[in-house]
Amino acid sequence: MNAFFSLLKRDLLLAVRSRAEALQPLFFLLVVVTLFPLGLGPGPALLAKIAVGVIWIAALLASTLSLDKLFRADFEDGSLEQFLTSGHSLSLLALAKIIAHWLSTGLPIVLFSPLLAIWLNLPHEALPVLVKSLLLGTPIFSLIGAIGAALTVGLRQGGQLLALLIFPLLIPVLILATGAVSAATDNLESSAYLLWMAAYAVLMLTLAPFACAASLRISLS
Amino acid sequence: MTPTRKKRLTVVLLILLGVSVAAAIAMTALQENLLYFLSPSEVAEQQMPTGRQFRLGGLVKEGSVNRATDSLKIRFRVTDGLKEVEIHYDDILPDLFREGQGIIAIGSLDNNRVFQADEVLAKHDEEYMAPEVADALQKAGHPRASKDSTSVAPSEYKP
Amino acid sequence: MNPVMKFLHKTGSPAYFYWLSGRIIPWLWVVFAVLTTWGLYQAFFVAPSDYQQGESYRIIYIHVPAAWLSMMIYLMMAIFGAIGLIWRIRIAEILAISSAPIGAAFALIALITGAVWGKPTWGTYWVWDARLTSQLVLFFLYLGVMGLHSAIDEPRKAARAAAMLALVGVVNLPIIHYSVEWWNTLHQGTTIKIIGESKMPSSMLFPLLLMAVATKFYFGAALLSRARNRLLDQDRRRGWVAKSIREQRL
Amino acid sequence: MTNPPNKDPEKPACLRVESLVFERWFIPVFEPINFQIEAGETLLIRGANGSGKTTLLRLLAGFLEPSEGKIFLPGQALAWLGHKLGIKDALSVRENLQFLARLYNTQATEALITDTITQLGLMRVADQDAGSLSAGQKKRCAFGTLLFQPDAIWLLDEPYSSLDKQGMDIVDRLLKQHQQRNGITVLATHGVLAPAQLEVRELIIEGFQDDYYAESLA
Repeated sequence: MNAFFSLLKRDLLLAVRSRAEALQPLFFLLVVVTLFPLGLGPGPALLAKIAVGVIWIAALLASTLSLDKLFRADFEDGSLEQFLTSGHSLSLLALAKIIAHWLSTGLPIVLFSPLLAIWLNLPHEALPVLVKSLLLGTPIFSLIGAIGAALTVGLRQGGQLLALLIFPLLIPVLILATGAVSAATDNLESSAYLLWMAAYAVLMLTLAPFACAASLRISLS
Repeated sequence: MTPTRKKRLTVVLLILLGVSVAAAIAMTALQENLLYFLSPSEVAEQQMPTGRQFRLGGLVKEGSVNRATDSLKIRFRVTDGLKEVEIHYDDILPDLFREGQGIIAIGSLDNNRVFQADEVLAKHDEEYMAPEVADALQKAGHPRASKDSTSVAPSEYKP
Repeated sequence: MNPVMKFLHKTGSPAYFYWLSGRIIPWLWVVFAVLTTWGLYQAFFVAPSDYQQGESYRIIYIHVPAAWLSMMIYLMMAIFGAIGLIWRIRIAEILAISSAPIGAAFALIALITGAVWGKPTWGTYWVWDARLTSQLVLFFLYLGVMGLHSAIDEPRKAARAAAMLALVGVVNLPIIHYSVEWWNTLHQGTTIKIIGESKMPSSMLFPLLLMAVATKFYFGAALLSRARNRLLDQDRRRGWVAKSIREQRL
Repeated sequence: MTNPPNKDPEKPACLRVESLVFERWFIPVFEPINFQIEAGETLLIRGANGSGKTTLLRLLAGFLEPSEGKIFLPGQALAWLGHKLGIKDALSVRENLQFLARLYNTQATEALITDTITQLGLMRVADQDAGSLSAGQKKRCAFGTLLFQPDAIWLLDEPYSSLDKQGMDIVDRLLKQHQQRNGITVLATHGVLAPAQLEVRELIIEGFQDDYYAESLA
């Protein structure tokens, strides 16, 4: 288990060391969200209507952007080979990398979402549900995205292919989350949606590390 | 027990644990009734504040529809068998909108408790029937519309 | 070796698989041809017209079987892929990757016929109906699998990566399907469901079942033919290919 | 060093390979390979470029699955040193070694790390980022993998590449110590660079000759 924590610590240390690079997904998120009022006009009514979808799709794109780098560095400098021969369960090590990715990419998105909600005039009673949905959704991005990243790690143009692979798989999260937040805006109960997301998150938390480890073995063969 | 078998056992146990936790959460989610809309009686019960956007669902009351001649404006009442709500709408209605039809309206109450709708969705049924079968049913006194799978009889409401 | 493994191993040997599939394919084509002509005849000349949509509903006799088959093929692809991954049987890998294009084709057929059908019923070619939307997502899943397979050079590694993606996809497929259903009732109330689990009189249902079975045979024949070609291409330097050529048993 | 008692009983105490074949693009990379190494022996794999030396090592390390044939590995762990060194450029030598130590379950005590650094002759650059090191220094840093896994099977792919005289002496010393500990080592080099005064068994690999595939493998 201490290999798990030392890998987690190492990855976070690397993320802190290259702060600019680590925060790129966050800047991407802020920029993409600001494009919408510029593109569609600042009309508060319109913005309020599309706020949820815009924030969530931007969060999805931002997470995917950073997933390509998740295993690429370790693949290229040989660390992945060390993980494989270290005798530790590869899925445990993969989980450590996934958590590190979530902490360095998913969490900032959750923390900055209130700012995005204000920019897009999201009704303030929907804000708590937005944050909760992101808190549940971004880990799923990292979990499912890690499988895609593991499958495309050795490829030249892995990035675009990674997006094509995982976007269809992230549709349920997008639907549940936007359902939850729009239910909250329409003064309806949103806890059912969030519970479904939690169930999906736990399921992915259970299965994704194993799939990710198997995919890494395939990519390394 | 050799280490490999022990490792494999922990993996199986972990997966079982995770899947059962996920299933448990899903079960509780199923208990939560997924309200797509509020009925007129719920609107009355909850004294919905004016100006708060929400979805109102109900059956268009027979004879309550009157359309303005010069514009798209339309006024009708929606009922769930207990209470009624007046709805004002000023846009193109879905093609299947007619009296007795179930609808969902999205909008908010104005200060004299009239529901200003921004959007009205009509619900369809999905039966397929050869023409002669449809006529037979009509004659036998089961108007096809009433078998609308999303009818809004009050009994269906879960608080 | 238990019987299952022996069977898997036996069909696993390329020469045997090649010979066996060679014998089966003609029969599959024959049955497919018979069932299709009978089914289409029933669909367009015998089945009554629909009280609401008149004749335009008849397209379901192509749309529904194609949609069902595209989902079934994805499941088969995942199963073949799993066998290929776990027991490293090359034939299973070949069958998995050969079924991807067929599945994608049927998903596309389902989408196109769905759109063509949408025109008379809704006046637009595309309706974000629950089934059409999950059909579209299924099509993207197929593109993902084929894209990943073509992106990796070494055939065995490409097949295994694609198989893993198919497995991840098949676990998510039901979740995607239900979330899209849900999304649809959320935003549009319940709209007309094109594929009627709804009550269809038997006179309309019979041709549908006929066509559904017919398309399965098409899948069998097409899959085995594609698998044979891929196997031949992969083993072109192997002895048994030379032997088959010499004995004109290709 | 006999096997620890709780290892799987059916695994023998030696590394054996029987008629090993690996196909890439459905063509074998090398002629079928057979060999057996006992504890304490060192196997030197020689062969021209592209003869499959790295492929064989990757098969032993478990990165690749054999197309045919069998590999019998004794129970203990594997230490891998490939062309790619597994060193993070953004971390310092000390941090890299600390991580590697913890990855291989050794207690990453201060003393162990400093001792390893001195053994590898990297005292001067211990706290410099690994990215700023020369190829030879980086390679030496990667030897930490071996030092932290004394009783594993060592699999080394071209250990001498990009090393200076002093670096090569370090490799020879490590290999000697490993042999004395009855450890198994398999290393691949192409021709000129080989361990000095170390009693070694040799395996020559030839790339697959017969361009038309024999009937036997039909």
